[in-house]
Amino acid sequence: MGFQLTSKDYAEYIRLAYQKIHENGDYITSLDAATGDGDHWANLDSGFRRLNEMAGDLETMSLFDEFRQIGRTMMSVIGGSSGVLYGSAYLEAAKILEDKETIANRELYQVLSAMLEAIMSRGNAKPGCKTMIDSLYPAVECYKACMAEGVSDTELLERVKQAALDGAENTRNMEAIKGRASYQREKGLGNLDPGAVTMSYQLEILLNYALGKVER
Amino acid sequence: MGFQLTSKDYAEYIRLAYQKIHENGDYITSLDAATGDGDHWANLDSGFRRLNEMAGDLETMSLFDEFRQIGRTMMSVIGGSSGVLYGSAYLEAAKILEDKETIANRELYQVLSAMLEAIMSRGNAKPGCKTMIDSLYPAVECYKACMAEGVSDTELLERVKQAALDGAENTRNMEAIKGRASYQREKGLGNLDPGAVTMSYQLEILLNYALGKVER
Amino acid sequence: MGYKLKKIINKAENVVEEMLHGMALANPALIHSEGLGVISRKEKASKVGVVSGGGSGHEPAHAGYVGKGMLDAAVAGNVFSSPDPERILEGIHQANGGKGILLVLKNYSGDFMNFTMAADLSGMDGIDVEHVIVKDDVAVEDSTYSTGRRGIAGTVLVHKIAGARAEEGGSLLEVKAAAEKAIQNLRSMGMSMSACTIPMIGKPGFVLGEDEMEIGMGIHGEPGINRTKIKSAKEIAKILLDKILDDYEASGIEMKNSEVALLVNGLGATPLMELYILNGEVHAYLAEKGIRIYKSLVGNYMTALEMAGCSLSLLKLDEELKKLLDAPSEVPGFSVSYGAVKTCVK
Amino acid sequence: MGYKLKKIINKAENVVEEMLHGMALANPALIHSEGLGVISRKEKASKVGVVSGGGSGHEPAHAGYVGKGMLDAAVAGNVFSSPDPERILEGIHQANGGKGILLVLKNYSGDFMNFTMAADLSGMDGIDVEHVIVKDDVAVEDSTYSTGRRGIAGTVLVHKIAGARAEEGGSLLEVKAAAEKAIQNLRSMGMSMSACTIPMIGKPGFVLGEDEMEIGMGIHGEPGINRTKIKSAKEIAKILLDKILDDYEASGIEMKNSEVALLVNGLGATPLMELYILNGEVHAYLAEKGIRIYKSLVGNYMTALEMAGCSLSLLKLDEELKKLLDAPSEVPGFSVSYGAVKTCVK
Ligand SMILES: Nc1ncnc2c1ncn2[C@@H]1O[C@H](COP(=O)(O)OP(=O)(O)O)[C@@H](O)[C@H]1O
Ligand SMILES: Nc1ncnc2c1ncn2[C@@H]1O[C@H](COP(=O)(O)OP(=O)(O)O)[C@@H](O)[C@H]1O
Ligand SMILES: [Mg+2]
Ligand SMILES: [Mg+2]
Ligand SMILES: [Mg+2]
Ligand SMILES: [Mg+2]
Repeated sequence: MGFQLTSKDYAEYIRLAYQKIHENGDYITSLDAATGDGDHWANLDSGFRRLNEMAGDLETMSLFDEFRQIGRTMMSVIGGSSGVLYGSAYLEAAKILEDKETIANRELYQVLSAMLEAIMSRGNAKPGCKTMIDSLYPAVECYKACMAEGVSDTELLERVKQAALDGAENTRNMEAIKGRASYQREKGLGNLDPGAVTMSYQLEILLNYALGKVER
Repeated sequence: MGFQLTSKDYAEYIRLAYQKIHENGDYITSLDAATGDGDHWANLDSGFRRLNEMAGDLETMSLFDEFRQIGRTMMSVIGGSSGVLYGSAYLEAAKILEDKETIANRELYQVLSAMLEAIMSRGNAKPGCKTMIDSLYPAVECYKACMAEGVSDTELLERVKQAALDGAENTRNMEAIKGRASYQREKGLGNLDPGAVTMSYQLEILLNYALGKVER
Repeated sequence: MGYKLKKIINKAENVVEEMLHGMALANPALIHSEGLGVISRKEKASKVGVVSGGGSGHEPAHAGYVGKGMLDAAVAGNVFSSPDPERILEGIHQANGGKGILLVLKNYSGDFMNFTMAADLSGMDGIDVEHVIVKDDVAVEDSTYSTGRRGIAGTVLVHKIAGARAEEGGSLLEVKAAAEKAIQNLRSMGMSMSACTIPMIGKPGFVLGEDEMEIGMGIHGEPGINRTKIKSAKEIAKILLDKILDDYEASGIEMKNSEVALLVNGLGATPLMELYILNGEVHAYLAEKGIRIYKSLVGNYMTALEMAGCSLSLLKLDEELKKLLDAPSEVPGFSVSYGAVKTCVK
Repeated sequence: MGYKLKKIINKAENVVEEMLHGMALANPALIHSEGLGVISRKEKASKVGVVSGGGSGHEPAHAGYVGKGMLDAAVAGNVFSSPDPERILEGIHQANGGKGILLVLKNYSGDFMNFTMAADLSGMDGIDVEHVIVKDDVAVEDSTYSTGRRGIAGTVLVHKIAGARAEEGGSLLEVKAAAEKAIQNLRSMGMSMSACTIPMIGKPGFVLGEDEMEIGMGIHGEPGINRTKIKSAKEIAKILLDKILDDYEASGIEMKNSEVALLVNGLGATPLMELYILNGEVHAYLAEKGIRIYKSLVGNYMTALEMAGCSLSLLKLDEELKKLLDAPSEVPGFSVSYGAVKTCVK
């Protein structure tokens, strides 16, 4: 009972996340075209493409180095707002993983919390501003609750995944506040936030991957 | 028998010429639009409008001063190519009229010859290049011939006027050479040259005016 | 797509790097950090380094202001998109003379996040980094890419002030204070008459009617205050200046009898002829208001690709700002009607 | 009509005077002879006066080149139309330092007639006037407004050379000889991607298809050599340079291993970004041909209102021309990537 993700597992996750993101190009682009400047998928996809190419190297690194490398790469290849936000997230999360060989239940929580904190402090946004935070924040909150309740790893991972997906879905009725004009706030109404959706993709793939690793 | 044009007569001629030019705006503009840049009438009309305003002053001057004034005004108000050509013409013709009180038969010939010469030397064009010269040159040639034949002033003035008008008409079948691109030379074919037409207007009005002054 | 766009380019994805390459070739005093979007001074100085940057498409901003007396490095992102922290770190590195670095940002969220991230990272390397944020555009309170006011052409004057203060040996905090003073006294506003096309996107970002202009539009085509029929130069001067002057008043800055630097900025496709006509109207209107123009700069200082339109910026001057504005500078972009006539006169 | 045009103007008939007025306001070293279309240096010098001019709409040409080390006066006609002799006389008068006047003309029949008429008239006033005619455009042999080749952006380099020679005290014939040498060694060619609108006319002078460019078009929209689909920066550089280099060869001027000044000129609406990309391609292509670029100038030097497009000019240099090119100058328009970086460095 429990899961242990190595740096090799994380590299594998990156490959799977790239596939998922890459397959949803038109959809994500249309979301950003509706509420932003339309480049979110192109940005993210090029970042993950690069990571996918590097995956062979990544799996040979320590988790600490791997996360730092992912962070630097996302920062510079994704670019724009989401690049620096993901970059900050990974560089912050790396600190948790110094000297760690694997990511188990507890570390995964710390990693996701650290990412959330980094994103919130870098971008100065809160839950409810219709951003990627609106997928990650409920996931982290759910994680915390599950740990307090002491549910099984499998149930925890399933519930956290669902929270991330629901969180993205809930951006539909939010007004955009960050990175958008006030007069355009209503513009987002009825549309999902692209950054929240791609965040939920990554969490979905990661949590599914962890689910596959849970020893029963 | 004979005519004598004073500076007052010449000012009166200017008024009449302005009327004639002013009335033919659309026609002349369409000619220049077909073969040039479309501004010939606007240029010439503004020059003559100014002269028309100045006519009261002009009629008080000596012929010499009057021609110099007309030349300077045409030069600066008409502008473009035709302004400087008419300016040169009048400044050159003024020299003939130094110390003259009137323009009679002989002086009129000298004035027109001087104008022709000035225009040809300033613009470096010859008869047959589809320019204003093609109205003035045949008029001057005809004048010379009439003087050699010794015809009456009335007949002379009538024949010179006709030569000017025919000359303008003959530009229809000429290729434009001056002030136009070689590849545009044929462009003029079938069209009258606007500068030749407005030159013929001026000569027509001037010679008609002189005809009215012939003492029988 | 590619070069079927009506632009003199090769591949749309390479425009920024190729531009910076061509720029360094034209300016032997500058170097281009290949692949990293950075233009910096070849001759390094032991002084505070002033670094600016942002999305490309605003040329001559920002690289055109690199040189003696202004910026030490400029960092270029893709067209209308913030440079990433890696590039900004390269800019900081190139500008580092051991006395600290001032980052001059325009207030766009992407720029803010990327520049402050780079500042955090270089803090770890032991480099002192401070930043100032220019928010000179009085048109709108929040915008497509900004929380709070946008930074636009007036930023160039901040480059000049900060660069001059650094050149004369000011400490990091002194340079920052000079920049802050300029920012406090700076107001701008623009208008646009046509759209522009980001090479990678290949079609215009918006459409304006044949006889329309948009007041207050941003330098990325972000919406402004309102669209109106095209107006005369005189009316345009009045609309933009009234809003700017009201804003000074709202901030409690008295403008009557003051002296200002004026920047009449073209957005790219507007001929100098029109900018000079506008300059004449601005002079007349400010004279009416009792405001003296100490210096006017007229030209393309911060563009939006091939957008037609303009912006006006005023910088209220005191003796210190005047002196810094007048200090010599040697940069490619800061010159039309100014560098040459005034700054270069020794 | 009037200002319903999409231009920042007041009345179309006043654009030239209002522009010159606004320009003099921005440049305290210049004065504007009101109503006469002339911009001249405030500080008069006892030296040969260099005067240029022509139709307006080519800003910063010609008034932007008035100042120490270049022109003493520039005479502006209406948009795309020669100034009249009265105005040119005013220019000659303003530039007259008692040592004679050199008129630098571009080869258009209107300019030729008006400038030579003015020269004749001022000859009567006892002023020595010489003229040179720039015909740098290798595109076409005759054109809408010229018998023989047109004069285009390379003219700016002639201003620089003649101005520098006059500034260093050359006699009228020496200044003329320097200008002639520059003209002999100068070749240019351009291309256009969009039309422009003369304010008084109010509609574009021609139409180019959505994906078309015209090679060899003149700076008044005069037809060039051919229309083609839009090409890459690399191809454009090659097309223009090949024709220029062929022309040098046809005149028996050996270019291999020579040094040149390069002018990458924008026609008005083409962003600096594109000009720099083109500059990179020109450098690469000339390097292939064994031609060394001594100096490159990139920017809007001689425009055609808001036309999109560019021209390239090469000036083959010898030691004298290099020295004159490098001589200091203080003018509003001759600076982007040059005046500032090179000329102003003392
Ligand atoms: N300040 C912020 N905090 C958190 N997330 C943000 C912030 N600003 C933008 N985002 C997220 O980034 C997404 C857009 O990313 P992207 O399109 O790649 O960058 P850009 O906005 O620079 O074009 C948004 O959908 C939103 O989820
Ligand atoms: N070199 C020349 N010699 C004589 N007449 C000329 C010459 N060039 C042009 N013209 C005349 O000028 C007329 C055009 O005048 P206008 O339209 O006013 O000037 P521009 O050609 O400068 O626009 C032509 O129709 C022609 O008759
Ligand atoms: Mg986006
Ligand atoms: Mg973006
Ligand atoms: Mg005409
Ligand atoms: Mg004309």
